[in-house]
Amino acid sequence: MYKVKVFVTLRESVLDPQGNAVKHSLHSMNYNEVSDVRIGKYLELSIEKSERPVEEVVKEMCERLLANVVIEDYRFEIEEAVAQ
Amino acid sequence: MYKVKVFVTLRESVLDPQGNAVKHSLHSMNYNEVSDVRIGKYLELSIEKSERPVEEVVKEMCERLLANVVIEDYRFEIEEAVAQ
Amino acid sequence: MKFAVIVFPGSNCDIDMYHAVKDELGCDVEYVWHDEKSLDGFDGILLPGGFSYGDYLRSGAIARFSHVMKEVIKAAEAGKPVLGVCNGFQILLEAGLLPGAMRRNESLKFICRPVQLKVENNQTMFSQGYEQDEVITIPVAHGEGNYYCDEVTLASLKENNQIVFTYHDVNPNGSLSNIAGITNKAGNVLGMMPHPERAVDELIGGADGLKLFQSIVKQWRESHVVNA
Amino acid sequence: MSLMLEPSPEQLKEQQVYKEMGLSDDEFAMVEKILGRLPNYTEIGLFSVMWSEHCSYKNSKPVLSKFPTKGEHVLQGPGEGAGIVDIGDEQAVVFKIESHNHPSAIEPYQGAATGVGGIIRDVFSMGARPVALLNSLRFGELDTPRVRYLFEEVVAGIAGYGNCIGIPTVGGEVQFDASYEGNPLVNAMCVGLIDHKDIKKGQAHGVGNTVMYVGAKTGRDGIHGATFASEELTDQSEENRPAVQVGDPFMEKLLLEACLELVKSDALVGIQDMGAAGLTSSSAEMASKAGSGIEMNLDLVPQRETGMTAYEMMLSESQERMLIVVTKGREQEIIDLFSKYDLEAVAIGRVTDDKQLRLIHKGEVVADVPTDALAEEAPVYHKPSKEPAYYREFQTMENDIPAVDDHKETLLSLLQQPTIASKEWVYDQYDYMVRTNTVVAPGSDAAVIRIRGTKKGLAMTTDCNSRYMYLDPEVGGKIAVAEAARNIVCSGGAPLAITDNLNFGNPEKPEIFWQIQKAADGISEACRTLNTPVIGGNVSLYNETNGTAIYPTPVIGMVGLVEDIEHVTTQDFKQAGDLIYLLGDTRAEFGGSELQKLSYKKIFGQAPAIDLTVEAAHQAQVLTAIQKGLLSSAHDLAEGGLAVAVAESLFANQLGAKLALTGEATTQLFSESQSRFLLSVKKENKEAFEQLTNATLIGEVTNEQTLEITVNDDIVIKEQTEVLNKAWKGAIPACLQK
Ligand SMILES: Nc1ncnc2c1ncn2[C@@H]1O[C@H](COP(=O)(O)OP(=O)(O)O)[C@@H](O)[C@H]1O
Ligand SMILES: [Mg+2]
Repeated sequence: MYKVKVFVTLRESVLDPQGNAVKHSLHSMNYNEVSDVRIGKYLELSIEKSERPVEEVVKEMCERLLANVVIEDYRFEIEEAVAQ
Repeated sequence: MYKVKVFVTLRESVLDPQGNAVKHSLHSMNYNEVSDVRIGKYLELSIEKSERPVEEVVKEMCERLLANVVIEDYRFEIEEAVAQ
Repeated sequence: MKFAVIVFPGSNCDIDMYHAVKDELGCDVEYVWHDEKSLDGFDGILLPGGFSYGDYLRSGAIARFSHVMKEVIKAAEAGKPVLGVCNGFQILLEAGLLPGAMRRNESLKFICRPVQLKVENNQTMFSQGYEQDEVITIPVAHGEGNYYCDEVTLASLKENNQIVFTYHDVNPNGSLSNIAGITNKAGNVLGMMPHPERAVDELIGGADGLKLFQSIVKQWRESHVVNA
Repeated sequence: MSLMLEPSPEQLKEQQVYKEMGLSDDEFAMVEKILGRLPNYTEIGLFSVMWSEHCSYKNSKPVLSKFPTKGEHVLQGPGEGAGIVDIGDEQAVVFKIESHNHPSAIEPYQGAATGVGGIIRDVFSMGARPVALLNSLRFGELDTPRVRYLFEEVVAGIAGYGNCIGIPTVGGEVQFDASYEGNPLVNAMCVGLIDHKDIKKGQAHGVGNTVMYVGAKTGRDGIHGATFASEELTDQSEENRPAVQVGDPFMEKLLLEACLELVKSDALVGIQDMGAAGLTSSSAEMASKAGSGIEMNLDLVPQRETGMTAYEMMLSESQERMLIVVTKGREQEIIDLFSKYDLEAVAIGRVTDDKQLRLIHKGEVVADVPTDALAEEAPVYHKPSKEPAYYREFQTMENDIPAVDDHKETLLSLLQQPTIASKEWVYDQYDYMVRTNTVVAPGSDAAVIRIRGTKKGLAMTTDCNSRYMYLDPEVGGKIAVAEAARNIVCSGGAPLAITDNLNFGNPEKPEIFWQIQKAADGISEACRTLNTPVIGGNVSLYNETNGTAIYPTPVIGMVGLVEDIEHVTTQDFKQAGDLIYLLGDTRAEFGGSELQKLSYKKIFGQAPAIDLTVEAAHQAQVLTAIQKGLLSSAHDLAEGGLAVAVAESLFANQLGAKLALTGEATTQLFSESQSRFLLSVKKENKEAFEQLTNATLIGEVTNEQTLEITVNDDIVIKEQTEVLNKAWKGAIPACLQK
């Protein structure tokens, strides 16, 4: 079993309306020290071992479904979990 | 300057319709090795140094705005960034 | 001419599309379930609005993997008219039939209201019934209609006259260059956020959308007379 | 949670564990007597939810029994998922309203969303296709960040669910008052259409038939939600609350389509949604209504989490689930039907003849209790009632006319009161057009949707002025029904029936119970006079924060029939030259009015008087005039009186109006006297119209885009339509910008 964490973020060149809105809210709450906010997705997947290397599987899932590479970047971390 | 990464995830007993839908979709794409998907938010904040310890500020922002503590848990990582 | 209205789990404007074609346009139309294996026998493909798969993850992201999408791609390649409205547009983007991607509305809120559109190109099979630069009123109803593409793509959309509709006066969602609807290079696939099928009856929301459907039929008839 | 050892029956009794679940000592003794033994933990859990106010109406039953529930067109009154009224052509309309107040106070987005999801299930569990949604909302004043947050999130939650499932949200109301600050109200109403032959009931008939579970899996969410809804909110509520339910409108869309296919199958015997008290109430009620029993094997219940106990499964309020009973032997058809929609349908039990609800878990009987005891035999309490001192005092007050020195400025201020201001900010977020049947969208009096394939339409509205309710609940109750009917009539509909949502404070306080009784008296009388029976509703009590109750708020949801869609009328003036009439008498009545609140920052005195016979006569005149095609527009006079109603009629078509009134200016402009209508009439219809009604000609629609009002020949208001419009439209967005 693997625990996989996937981070999907908007590409830098793409404006992030949600991040902007949160930044504004934080400023109006007087957190003026916050100079930038970007919001992305965080996915936790549990994946059973299979024949294919898990990196390859995760990368493919990211490219095909989990991220939209037109506007998003992704990265992931894989941990081997101890079976329960 | 700090780079702060905030992870917001749904609490354990709380239903995750998004995660479910993605899991089903992955199965129908034949990624049958995926046994669970949970989807949360990932925020990257840039924060200037101020009088208050940054941990304290981030925790407060999470409690007040970034996470909805009724249904979500959060955790964060703080990195000191080199000024550009 | 016979149309298919593709129904994904979570589509909810399928019935509106169906009635627009059947009752107001007077053409044959059938619902086609997302796991259908063939679209042979249909001359035009309509992808309706709604929340396919709840719009979970990203709108349109999951729907593009359904069986029927392979057939939609085939139909598009064969030159059949393919119209995606709202969620249908989002699916076409995710499927790569149209360039670009959708972001959440700038206001971060769902918006439902009639808006004014400008016809930027009346030389497509979808827009020939309108005057060039005509301003028409069609409703929008979406939370993610903020169209984005990179500069190179935008330049080529402009160069090839692929931008068919833009928002006139007020841009409701922050889309790039006020884009409301675009075609592919070949001009037979149109994606648009506003709902022409909700504007086919004076009683309900005006009738400015009807000409779009009539344009498709006119073009089809002409090409089939020539080919006959 | 699952690892915690459940207390034994003896411990339950000794340590009074039942009290934490909301049962009293007497109630526990009743349970012991019914069973003839001590109940175990699971069993006492079943009783505690079924005997909560939310499920049993133990405090409100004596009041509800006053309502007229029968009528020539009523096919189904209170007692099922939703009420049903015949509309001819073998069709019927199905509707019901329900509250989700406490969940929304804790988690406004999900609370509101799941409220919408729940009421939709009530309607399609009858076999009806939901065709429209409405809501009625109350918040504190928009001047604190918390209230603004609640308001924004509740609206987003309603939008999120309704838009995704694809049922248009066509109407509703929102009011703001300090009494709701800690306890907002979120009432959702759903309207459906059905062919008579498809009507289904929640009954478990036929011994040996199979009980099936369909829809989402069960998790630990919402355990004890019904009990939670039957308590006051306190500062501790945050800790006591059950795991919040998250709605999945996508799942519900699939469930809806599957169930509507299911009701066409003759294998279906009964169907009921798992709402409050989930599996417990659906199984016990279905069996009790059919005079049967049900035995279920809980091991078979689809579970989202591991290690769930019987208690947890039975009390979970996970959303998007239904319980159905099908003819024995035909389970596979049902499984196939649901699997087409990617849904699970699982046989979990059978109908028995012993009138017991018997639950088996891991091979053991974990509960065995009479279904009637759960569903029917909750104790009924006749609470003491006492007239509040404030009421006595208010009744002795003279009608006071607030001092106004600049009527134009006052009108502008009134237009900016959030309760009066445009609600566009709200309904812009609702997909009110999906399914392309919405003929009158939000923004006019009642919404109207057409019925495809006929020339008919349905008009619908929710209404309640809770300030009048507070000053005088009986008069306020009459006004709430009358106002709803007025809105229906203005849109061209004939009122059919109502559903009501009784939102009140703690009924254990005699003054609150008095409010409930008086409101019900007023509602009942108005329903009799206006011929709109009560076909269903919902009760939400204990709406208090730290001991302070909300204003009494019995929301009325009403549906009317538009015989011919051609008759549909809106409130907007249509063209210059039309004559403007006022129907109804204006008196100096300011108790509970917007002007009183604006002037004194509080309300007092008597509510406006209402004569139901006059009301009925005026409504009949307006409806007849509409049906004869004599009216260009019709608008009821409500908050803010005549001046506000006239202003609102100008905006859509950017017209102007010149009015000439006589009498005391403040009264003429801002009084909230009842039973009044603002009507506009084409000049050529003048005579025909005047023969029909006793309305007074007060002015004319103009092209000048200015509102000009003279009283006794003095100009008291002169302002550009655009300025009025900006004030009215901009008010709520401006409040939210702060
Ligand atoms: N205020 C009311 N007026 C009339 N009928 C009511 C009222 N409150 C509840 N009822 C009726 O009592 C029955 C049980 O209500 P309820 O338990 O809320 O239904 P559900 O199980 O669908 O939630 C319903 O038929 C409902 O219409
Ligand atoms: Mg009204």
